Amino acid sequence: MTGDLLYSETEDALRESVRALLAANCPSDRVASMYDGDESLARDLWGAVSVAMELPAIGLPESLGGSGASAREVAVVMEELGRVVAPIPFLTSSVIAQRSLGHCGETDLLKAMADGSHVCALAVPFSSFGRTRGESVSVSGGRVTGSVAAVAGAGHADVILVPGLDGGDLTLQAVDAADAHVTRRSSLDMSRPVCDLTFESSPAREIARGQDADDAVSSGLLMGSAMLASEQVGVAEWCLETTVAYVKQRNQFGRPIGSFQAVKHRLARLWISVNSARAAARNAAVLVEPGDVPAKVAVALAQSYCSDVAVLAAEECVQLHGGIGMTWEHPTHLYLKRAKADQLALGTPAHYRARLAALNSL
Amino acid sequence: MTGDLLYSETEDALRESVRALLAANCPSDRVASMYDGDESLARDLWGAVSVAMELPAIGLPESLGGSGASAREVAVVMEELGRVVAPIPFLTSSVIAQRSLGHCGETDLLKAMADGSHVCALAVPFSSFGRTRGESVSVSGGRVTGSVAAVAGAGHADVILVPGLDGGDLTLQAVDAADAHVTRRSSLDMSRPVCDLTFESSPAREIARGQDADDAVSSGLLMGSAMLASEQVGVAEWCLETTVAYVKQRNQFGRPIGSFQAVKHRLARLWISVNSARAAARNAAVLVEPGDVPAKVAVALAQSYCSDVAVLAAEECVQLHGGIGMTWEHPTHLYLKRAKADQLALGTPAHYRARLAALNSL
Amino acid sequence: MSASADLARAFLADWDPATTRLESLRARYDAGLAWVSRPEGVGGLGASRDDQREVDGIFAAAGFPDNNAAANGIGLGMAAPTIFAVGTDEQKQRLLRPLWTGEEIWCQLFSEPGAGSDLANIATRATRTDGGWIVSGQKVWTSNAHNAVRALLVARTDPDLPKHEGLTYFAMNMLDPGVEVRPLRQLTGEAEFNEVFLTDVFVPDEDLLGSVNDGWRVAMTTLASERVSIGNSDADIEEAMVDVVERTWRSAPQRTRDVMQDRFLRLWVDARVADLTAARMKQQLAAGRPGPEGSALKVTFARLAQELSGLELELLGADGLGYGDWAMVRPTAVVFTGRDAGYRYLRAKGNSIEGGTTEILLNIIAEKVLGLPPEHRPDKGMAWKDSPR
Amino acid sequence: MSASADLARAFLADWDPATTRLESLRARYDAGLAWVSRPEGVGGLGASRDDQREVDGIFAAAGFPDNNAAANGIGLGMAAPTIFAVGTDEQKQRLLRPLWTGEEIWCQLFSEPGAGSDLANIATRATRTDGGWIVSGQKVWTSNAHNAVRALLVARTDPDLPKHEGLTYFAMNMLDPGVEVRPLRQLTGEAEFNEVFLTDVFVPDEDLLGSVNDGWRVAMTTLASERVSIGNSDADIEEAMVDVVERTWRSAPQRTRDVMQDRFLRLWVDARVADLTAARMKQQLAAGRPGPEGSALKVTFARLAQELSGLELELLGADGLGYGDWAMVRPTAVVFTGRDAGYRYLRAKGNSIEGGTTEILLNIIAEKVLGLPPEHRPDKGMAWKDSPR
Repeated sequence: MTGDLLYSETEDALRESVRALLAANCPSDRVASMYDGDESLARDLWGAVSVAMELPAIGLPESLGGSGASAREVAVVMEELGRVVAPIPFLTSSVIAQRSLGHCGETDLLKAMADGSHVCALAVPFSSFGRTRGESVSVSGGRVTGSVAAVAGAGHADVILVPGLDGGDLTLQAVDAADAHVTRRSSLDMSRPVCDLTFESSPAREIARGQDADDAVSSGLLMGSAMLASEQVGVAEWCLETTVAYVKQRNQFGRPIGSFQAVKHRLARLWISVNSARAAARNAAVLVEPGDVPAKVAVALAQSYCSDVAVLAAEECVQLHGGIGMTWEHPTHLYLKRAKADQLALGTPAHYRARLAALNSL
Repeated sequence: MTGDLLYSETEDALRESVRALLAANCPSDRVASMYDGDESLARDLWGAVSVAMELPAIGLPESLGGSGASAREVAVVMEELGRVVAPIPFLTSSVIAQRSLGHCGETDLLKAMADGSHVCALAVPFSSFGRTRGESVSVSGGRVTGSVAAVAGAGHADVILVPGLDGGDLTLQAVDAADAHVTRRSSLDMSRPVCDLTFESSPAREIARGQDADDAVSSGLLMGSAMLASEQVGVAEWCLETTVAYVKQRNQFGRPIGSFQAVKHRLARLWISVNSARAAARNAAVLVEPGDVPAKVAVALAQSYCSDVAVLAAEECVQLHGGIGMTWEHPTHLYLKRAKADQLALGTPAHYRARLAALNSL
Repeated sequence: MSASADLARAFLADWDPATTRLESLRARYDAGLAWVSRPEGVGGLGASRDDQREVDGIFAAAGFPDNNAAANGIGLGMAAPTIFAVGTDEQKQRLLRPLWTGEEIWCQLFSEPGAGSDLANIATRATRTDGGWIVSGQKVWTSNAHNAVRALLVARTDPDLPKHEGLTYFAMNMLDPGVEVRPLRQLTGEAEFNEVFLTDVFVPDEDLLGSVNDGWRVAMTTLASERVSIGNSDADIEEAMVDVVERTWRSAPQRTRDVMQDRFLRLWVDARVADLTAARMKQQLAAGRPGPEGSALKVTFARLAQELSGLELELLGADGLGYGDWAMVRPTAVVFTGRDAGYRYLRAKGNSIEGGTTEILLNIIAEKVLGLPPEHRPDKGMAWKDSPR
Repeated sequence: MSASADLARAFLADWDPATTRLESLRARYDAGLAWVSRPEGVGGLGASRDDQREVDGIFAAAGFPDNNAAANGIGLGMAAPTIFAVGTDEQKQRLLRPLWTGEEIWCQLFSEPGAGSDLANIATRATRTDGGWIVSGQKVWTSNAHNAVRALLVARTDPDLPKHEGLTYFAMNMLDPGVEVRPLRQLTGEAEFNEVFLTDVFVPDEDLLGSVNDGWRVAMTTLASERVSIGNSDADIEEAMVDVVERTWRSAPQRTRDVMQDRFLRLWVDARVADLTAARMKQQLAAGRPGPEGSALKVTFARLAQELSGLELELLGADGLGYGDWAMVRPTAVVFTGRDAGYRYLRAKGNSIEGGTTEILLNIIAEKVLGLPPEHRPDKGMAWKDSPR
C-alpha cells in the first residue's frame, strides 16, 4: 500500500517558515555572483538558516541537539532550497554526511554539527551512484593518502569523511579539512560547486570499517538521493511557475504568448510532469527511512523521474522565455545549471532505471 | 559522399504510371474487405499490375523477361504501393524472393515469375532480422520436414523457398506450394497477411547450400529491408496528406481544427519527419545494391528511422481525425495496421539500432 | 457496525431466497438499501456514503442477486447522479427504481458528427409540440444504445441563442419508433458503439430534465463524473496495461530486452509514477481537496496505454503480426487484459479521443489550472444558427 | 579553367607581395576578383557563381591576404546581398568596397526587447529631419556591434500604418555619438551579443536602403539568407555536434554505454538522417528547386544539438559537473568544438531561439508548406500605434 503522499499541516507550516526565511536571505542576484567568485552568500545564508531555524540540525534527533524531523519534513526543506537554488551545504552535510555519521553512531561529531558551526562532507564524487569502493584513497597507520574528484559541499566543510582502503578493507575516515588540499573547480553549478580533494598522509580518525563503512556510505547516499528528488521538484516548480507568469504578460503578435496553443499544451504537459514528480518524490520521502528494498525502489523511481522533470522544466523555462532566458541577468540560468548538475548527481536517471530493472527482475 | 537522393525524371514518370494504375485498381474499401475474408482484390490487383505494367518483373534483368529497373526505381514502386496499402506480394515475391533466387542464379524460376503467373515466397518469419538459421526445418533425401511461422506473401505463392538444415548445413530448398500445408493466420495487417507453413516430407529441390544459401537469404532480406523503407515513406506520406486535408476542412469551435497551433506544430513536425524519412529511404535505395557494409549501414539507418515515422504518421492520422479515425469506415485503420506490421517486419528499429552500433563500433 | 448494516441484516433475515431476482432487487430498493446515502423513498436511507461498501458486502455475502452494475454503467454512473441533481420528485420516483434494478438500461446521446470536441455545437433539434417535444438529428459514439430503453439526450431547443445557451436535457425513450440504432464498427473489428438516428421522436414534457435551455450546465455535471472515472478506471476495474506488458516483457527474448531496456524502463517508471500520482489524487479527494488531477491522469494513462501496447507488439515479433479475430462482434465491455496485444494496441488509440481528447484536456489544464488565456473562438456569443461551422 | 581564373592568375602575376594587406585587397576588389559573379565595377566580373571557388583557391594558393570573412559575417552574408538587391549605384560604390575588404565591419540592428519573434513590432523610431532621419530606440541581440562601424538598421518611420508597412531600412553609422553599445552577457558567462541604445542618431538620406516604409520586405530578404545558412551551418563550418558526442560516447565507461545505448543510438540515427536530409536539400537547391527544408533543418539541428549535448554531460558523470570558465569574455565566433561539454550544453539552448525560434519556424512550415490557417492576430491591419502590445 501507498503511504500518505500529501503534505501535513506541520509540513505546510514548516514550508512557510523556510520560504519566508529564504525569500529574505537568498536573492537570485547574489546566487549569480557566486559564478563570478563572490561566495559571501554561501556563508551568510548558512548563518541565517542556522540561527533563525536551526535548519542544519533539523533531521538530527533531539538528544543530539536536533529537531528530530522526519525525512518527509526534511524533503519539504529540500523543495524550498531547490526553489531558490540555495547555495548551502544542506544536502551534503545535513542530509548525506549526517546520515552516514548517524549510521556509525558518531554522536560527538553530530552534536558539533547541530548549531551549524561544523560542516561535514562525504568525500565521494558527487556523481557517485549508490556506493563507493574507496579505491582512490589508501589508509595506513592513521593517515590517508590519495585523491577524490568532484566532491560537492567540500568547499566550506570543516570535517571530511573519507572512504579509503586499508589493505583490502573499506574504511571511513574523518579528516580535518585543514589537513586536506581542497581545490575549487569551476563548476557547472556554482551554487553547489565541486572540489577536488587530495590527501597526503593526512591524519585521520577511523569511524567505520568493512561492511559497516560500506553501509554508512550507502545509507548516506540513499537518503541523499531521496532528498535530491524533492529538491528537483522545487527547481521544477519554480521554473513552471515563472514560465507561466511570463507567458501571461509577454505579448507578441498582439497577444500574450501564453495564448498560443502550442505553448499552452507544453505548459500543461509540464504541469502534469511536475505534479507526477511530486508524487514520486513524496513517495521516496515516505519510504526511504528503513533503507530496505522498498526504500531503494522508491528512491530509484523518484530519481529516474524527477531528475529529468527538473531538467525539462528548466529547459522549457529558457525556451519559452525566448532570448531573455539566455541572459545572465535573468535567474533562469541558475535553475538550468542546478537542474542539469542534479541530474548527474548521485547517479543519472539511466543508472536508476537499470537499478530498477535489477531490483524488479525486469 | 552521398549519392543522388532526388527522383529522376524516369522515376517521376514511373511513379505517375503506377499511381494511376493503383488509383484505378486498388480502392480502399476493397482492401478493408480483406479483413472480412474477401481476398478478391489481392488476385485482381496482381493481375492488373502484371498485365498493364509488368510490375512483378520490374527488377529482373531484361534477359530474364524483366525491365531491368534499379533498386532506386523499385523503391518508387514501393512508395506507391505503400500509399494505397496494396495487398499484393510485390515485396515478398518480386523483391525478396527474386533477390534470393538471383543470388543462386535460378534463372528458370525467375523467368517463370516474370509475367506474374508465378509467385514465390521465402519461408522465414516476416519478423526475421537479417538472416535465418533454418533450424525449424530439416532436409533429408530431397524432402523437407518442419514448420515456419508468420510467413508473409505465402498465401498466393506457387513456390516456397525454404531454408532448412541438412545435417549441419543451411540449405535453400524450392518446394511446390501444393506440397506444403499453408495455414492463413488472422493477421494484424490483412493487406499482407502472414501464414504458418508446415512441411511433412514435402518434395524439394535444393537451390543453394552453406554460405551460398546463407548469402541468398541475407541478400534477399537486405534488399527487402531497403525497399520496405520506401513503402514506409509511402504510408507516412498518405497519412500526412490525408490528415492535413482533414484538419483544413473539419471545423470545431467555429474554426478549422488545423488552425489550432498545437495541431499545426504536430503536423509541421510530422512533415519534417516524413521529409527526413524520404532522404533516409532514398539513401538506402541508392546504396543497397552491392550488399556491402555501406549498404548495410544505409539500410539499417533507413529501417531505424522510417519504421517509426510510418507508425507515428498513422497514429497521428488516427488521433487528429478524432472519432472518425477510429472507425472501420475510414481508411486510416488500414494504414495504421500496415505501418505497425511494417515496423515489426524484417526486424524492429531497436534491432537495427543495435546493428548500427555494431557496424560502427558505437 | 453501522445502522445501515443493521437494516441490511434485518432485511436479509426476512428475505426468501426463492423470490425472483427482479422482485428481490425491487424490495431492496424499496427498503432504502440500494444507494444508502441517497434520500429515503428513492432507494436510500440518507446514511453516510461510507456505509455503502459494508451494505454491499452484506448482500453479496448472503447470495443476494446483484443489479449487474457493469451492464448499466451509464445509467448508474451518469443518469442517476443527473436525475438526483435536477430531476423532479415525479421523475425520481418513476425513473430511478427501474434504473437501479437494471430493468431499464440507459445510454447517453451527446456526441454528434459535427459535435465532438466542440460538444456544445449539437445540431439535434427539439421543437415544441403539444405536451412535449419532437426531436430529430443524429448522434454517434453511443455505447449500449442497442440495449438501452432510456437515453440521456441533449438537444437544441433554441438556435437563436449562443451555442451553449440553447440546449436542453431530456430522458428520452429509446423504444420510440423514430429511434434507429446502427452499430458503428471500429478499427478493432468490433462494434462497441452505435450511431443513433432520431426522426421525429416524441419526448413528453415529463421527460424534460432540468429547465429548458439549461442543458449545457447539466451536461457538464454529467461529464465531470465521467472524466474522473475514466482517468482512474484502469487501476480499479482491470489489470493495468503496464502489468500486462510487464508480463510480455519478462517472456521476451533476452536479446530483444537488451536493446529495448531503456525504452521499456522509461515507460515502466512513468506508469509506476502515474500510479503514485493517482494514489495521491485519491488521498486529496478523500481529504476533501479535489484537484484537476483527473484530467491530467486521463492524459497520462492514455499515453501510457498507447506507448506500452505499441512496445508490446515490438516485443512479440512474429507473434505480434497475428490478430485474434476481425469479426464484427458487439462486446459488452472494453477489457484490455485477456485480449491479444494487437487488440490492445488498436483499442488504446481511442483512449486519447473518447471522453475528452487529450488536446481538449490539455486546453482545460492550461486554462483552468495554469490560468492561461482561452483559445480564440470566432463563434463566441453568436446565435448558434449564425455561427461558423 | 575559367576566364575568371585566367584573370586571377594575370592579376597575381602583377601583384607585389610587399603591398600592404589593405592595398592588396582593394586592388583585388577593383579588378573584379572579389565576388566574381557580381557586376563589373563593384568587385565582380559578371561571371558564373561557380568560378568563385576556383578564384578563391588561386588567391589562397598564392599567399594573397584574405579578407577575414569570419570577422564580417553579417557584412558579407546579409548586408552585401541587401545592398546589391536594393542599393543605389552610389551606395554600392560607397559601401561595398570597404565591406568586402573588411575595413568596415557590419552588424544588424533588428531585434528589440519588444520585437523578438514578432519582429515587425519594432518600436525604434526614425523621424524626418533636414537631410535625413533622427533615430531613437533600443536594439538587442546584436552580434559584433562592438566591432562594427556600420549597421543594417530597421526602424519605424510611420506608426500610423499597420506594423509591417511603416518600417524602413537604413545603413547606419555605428560611430555616431548617439550610439551606445553594451555587452549582453549570456548564460554561458560570455558576452557574444550586445544591447545597442540609440539616442537621436542622425542617419543621412544617402543611407536609406530601398524605399521609405518598404523595410519589412527588404528585411525578409535579408533574413531568408540568414536562415538557410543557419540550418546548414554546422555541417560546413565546424565539426557536427554528433561527431563530438560520438567521441565522448566511445570513451564513456561500458556500463554507462550499456544503459544509454538505445537513447544515444536514436539521436545518432536522427543526426545521420538529418545529414542525409541536408544533403538532399543541397541537391534540390543545385537542381534549381529550392524548398522549405532550410527551416526544417534548423528545427532538427537545434533539437539534436540540445539533446546530444545534454546526453554528453550525462555520459561524462563527474567530469560533467565541471565547467571551463565563467569569465565574461567576448568571443569572436561561436564554436562548439574544442569547448567543454558544459559550454556546448548551455550554448545550444540558444539554437532554438536565435534566427527564428523553433515555434516560429514550425508555424512557417505549417502555414507555408502545409497550407494550414494562420494564427489569429488581433493586430492585423491596425495602425501600429493603436495595436495591442
